[in-house]
Amino acid sequence: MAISFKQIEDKLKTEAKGLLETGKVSLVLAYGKGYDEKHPMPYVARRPSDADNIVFNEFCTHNMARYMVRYPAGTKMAVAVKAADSRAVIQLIQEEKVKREDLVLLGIPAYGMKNPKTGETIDSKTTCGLYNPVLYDVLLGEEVHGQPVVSPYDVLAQYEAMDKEARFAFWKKELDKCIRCYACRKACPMCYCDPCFIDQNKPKWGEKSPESAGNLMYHLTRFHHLAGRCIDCGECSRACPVNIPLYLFHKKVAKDCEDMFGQAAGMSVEDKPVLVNFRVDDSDKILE
Amino acid sequence: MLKKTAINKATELAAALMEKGTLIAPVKEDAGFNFREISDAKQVDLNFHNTIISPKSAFFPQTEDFVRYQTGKSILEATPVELNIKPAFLFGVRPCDVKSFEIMDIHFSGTGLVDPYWQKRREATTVFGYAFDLDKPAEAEEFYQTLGIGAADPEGSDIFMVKKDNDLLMKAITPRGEKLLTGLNIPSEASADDEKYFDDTVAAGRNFKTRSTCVDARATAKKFEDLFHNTDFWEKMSHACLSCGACTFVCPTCYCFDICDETLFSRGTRRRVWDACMFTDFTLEASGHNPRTKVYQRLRQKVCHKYSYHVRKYGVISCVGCGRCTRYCPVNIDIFSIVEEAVKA
Amino acid sequence: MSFEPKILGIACNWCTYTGADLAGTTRLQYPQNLRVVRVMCSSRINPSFIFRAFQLGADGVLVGGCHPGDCHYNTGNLYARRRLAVTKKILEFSGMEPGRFRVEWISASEGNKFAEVVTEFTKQIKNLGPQTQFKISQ
Amino acid sequence: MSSNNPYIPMPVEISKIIDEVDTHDIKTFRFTFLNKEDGENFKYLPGQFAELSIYGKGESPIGIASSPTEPGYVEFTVQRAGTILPGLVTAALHDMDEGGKIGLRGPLGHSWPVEFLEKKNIVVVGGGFAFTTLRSLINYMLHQDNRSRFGDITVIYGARTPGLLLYKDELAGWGKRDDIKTVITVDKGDETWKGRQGFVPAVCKEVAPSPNNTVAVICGPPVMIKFTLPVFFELGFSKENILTSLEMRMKCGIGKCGRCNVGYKYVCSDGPVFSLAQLEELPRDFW
Repeated sequence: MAISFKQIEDKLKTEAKGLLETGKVSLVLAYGKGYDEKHPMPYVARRPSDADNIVFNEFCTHNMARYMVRYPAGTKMAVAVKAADSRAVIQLIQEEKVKREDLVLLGIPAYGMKNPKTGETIDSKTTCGLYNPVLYDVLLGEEVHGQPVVSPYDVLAQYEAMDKEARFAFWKKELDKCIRCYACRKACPMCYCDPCFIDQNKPKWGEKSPESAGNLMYHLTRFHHLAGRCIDCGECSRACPVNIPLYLFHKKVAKDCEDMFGQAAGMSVEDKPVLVNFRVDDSDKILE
Repeated sequence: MLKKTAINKATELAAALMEKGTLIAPVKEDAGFNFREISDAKQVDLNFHNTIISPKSAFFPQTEDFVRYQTGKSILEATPVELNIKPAFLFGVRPCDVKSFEIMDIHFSGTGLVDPYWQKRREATTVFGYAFDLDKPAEAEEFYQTLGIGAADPEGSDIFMVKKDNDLLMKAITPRGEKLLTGLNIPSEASADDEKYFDDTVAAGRNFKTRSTCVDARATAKKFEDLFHNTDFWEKMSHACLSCGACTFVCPTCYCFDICDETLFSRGTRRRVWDACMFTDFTLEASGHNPRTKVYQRLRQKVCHKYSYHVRKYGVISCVGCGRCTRYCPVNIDIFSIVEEAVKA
Repeated sequence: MSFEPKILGIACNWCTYTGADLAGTTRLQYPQNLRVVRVMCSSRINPSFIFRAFQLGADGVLVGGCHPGDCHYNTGNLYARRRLAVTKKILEFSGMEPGRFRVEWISASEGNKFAEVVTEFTKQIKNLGPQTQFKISQ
Repeated sequence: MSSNNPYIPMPVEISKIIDEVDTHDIKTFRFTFLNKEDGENFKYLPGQFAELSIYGKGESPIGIASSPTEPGYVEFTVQRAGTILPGLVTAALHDMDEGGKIGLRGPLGHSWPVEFLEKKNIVVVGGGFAFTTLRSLINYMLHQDNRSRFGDITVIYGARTPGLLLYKDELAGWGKRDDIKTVITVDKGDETWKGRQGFVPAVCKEVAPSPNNTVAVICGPPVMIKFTLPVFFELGFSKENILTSLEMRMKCGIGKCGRCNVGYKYVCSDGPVFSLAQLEELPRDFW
């Protein structure tokens, strides 16, 4: 069964229009036209007539959960969410950045999404590999079943198998490319600190110039800050103008957190993020 | 003077240039091409469309050391970092990027106090322009035609290169280029046929199609001035914007920088680092006052700076239509579409 | 000259730091490679401290806290346990030798244990040699 | 700044520190140049600023508070700053003692247009600790060589509390002179305060001189400027005769780093002094 993007787009338009007309929400976060078909853009519909501008196709990869924290608390909004995006919403609810009752989640079941820059199909290698949103109010389409279920962590095997020197060399090479445009943190739905630790000047955690030392500090700390929170949407890597595979490190940390604490990020609104939680019977083995 | 060399002999040409000074040329990296200082002539790779980071970094590197100091010691012991600039060759710059150097010259060395770093590097560097491949259509992001820049404009280059089948035609445009080209014995003399091909390419380049809209610098500047207070317009344009610095860092005409002191234990360096007007703390004053807290204000600043303020201050639009900002924008914001909308509005 | 590592110790005020005091007052011998920084609780340790310590040239980092259940603030070290476990994994995946970072629970009465841990850890770091991966070269 | 590189500061020494206010977070620093020729080349007029530079901390643009009529030194009145991000330079400066050495780049920007002010009456309006460059201007105009070049001088100066008034001795001195009218106001007085109470815009409305051949020179926190400019406009001052000084985050101070860009102007190199007429040409991107 192939996904009908057109059908999703139509439903998205109808839902958005209805929600805006009834005043149930004041804005709908979805996708709109970009400069060409292959490059749609995140879009905010505020009036019922705006709903006609909504598009959805296989290039609509952006995580709309990123934009929720931009609006004042209490803003009623509808958000178009794909699988990973819905996990981001759940995670933000857990972190009390948004309230469930303020949101209408328009769930989009989809696979075969494509990276607008490279045209490659996005699969479990760079994202969490789920097809259906975890949480939604309206499902635009039918749940996807029968697609191969692949662990999002499979891609890590070759990096875990590297010896530590090779792995260090790999990360050094990758992180040295960083130009510190901060597209990764700005594209990330979970990065909402203001100011970000790297912009603080007292203490000054790391160098601002794009050289090895500052880059390592910025990225390692960012990986840590996203531990147990990263929902593996892969937006950081797609946003990166110099193609640093940040998703690999995020996946590794997510996998370790899942192994150690038995909970994946953004799967249930009842959960607490693993690093602001503990169990008395956590094993000391995790420190070994 | 027109000379030619086989493209597969570009390595020899590179080696010859490296003997005369520093060579900066496109290098293939895993994310794409970038201008790099060449250490091995084989690295030079002309099979590129355009680079990720613009060649402005050859004159205005992302970090530039000003002073080395020691904390706890007197300021008198701080030592300015001397610019040790050798003759350099910037090889394979696309015509739109060459144009960006002229725009940046006005800002850095043409008005007010002269920026010694930019000026000295500029003076020491011979620029080899390189025409776009006219057999292939322009990429969707590009719009240099809008700004009156051809795909094979030799102006601004010291030596301009055009690809002809498997040959590279090289023409000296300035006396400096003439002198260099005379002294190089790698390329051979070109035939009259080649001359014609070169001139035809330049002419064809002027009509080469990219995205295009009617942009008159003065009129556009005025248009944006009038649009400044149209918050609806700017909010509409910016609702996708993430406020990252990708567009400004890849841009050939963005010049904003930060001056920061980086200290490790007691030793430190005062250096300038590229900064971006898209960052939240760009205009955050120590008092806590920040005139541009909202995303739309920052995007407006960027677009208006290029298309309005710069025209009023320096007389030219500070954009060359290379399309990098659009290509590397994580959310596909397209400055051309914004300009188009504004002209229509 | 033999390699004398620089080891950063971050010790919680109530247990490990007092344990270190006890080791001192009971005149237990242990290597002098450890520079101890006192914090109020192991959960006060920002993982960036550890990354930064390695960048500034530490050859090893030893974190000491109260035994789980004994935290002066009841639950601080239970949070720290999770957080530092993640730090360890991140260091490992970035390619740093895993032996350079260690967390130990040492109570105020365990002067002996403190001396033993420091001795053993120092020996281990000596075997690993100088840490060069993260260190910022000047 | 160094002669061949505008980014390199000149070394100066703190020769005097004056604690200005009762909250002890505003001090006036007097600097003398360590290289004699730097001092000789440092020619400035009231209203210009300079970058105070402390290696390891950074640079801060601060208005020059001394008058060029006081040769041999320059003074800056500096508040310990920082709300969202701490101000490293001002904090380091406040922790320094006399004899400390720092760097200075300047003079930068445009001054109050003293030639334009000649033969005119002048009303100087200051608020809070932005009074510094106005003090420079007043002392410049009051100097015996210059006083005759200017008409009547009225000073309206407001601070939040009496303790926060800067240059208390000088204020008292001006109050005794008959060639300058001084009006001091505080937002809220205390038991010893016998002067005026009220916000600067309201006081201006009350005591401002006739707009005839008069120029208003206004400097203060953004919110004060915002409300004071229209007052003078309503009083009949022409837009060309209302002058103010903008503040904006700066780094290079010489119009290169792009940070203080407002419209087609750079506040550092094209300003910081603007007339209301000029301001109205700029997009409202500075408040």
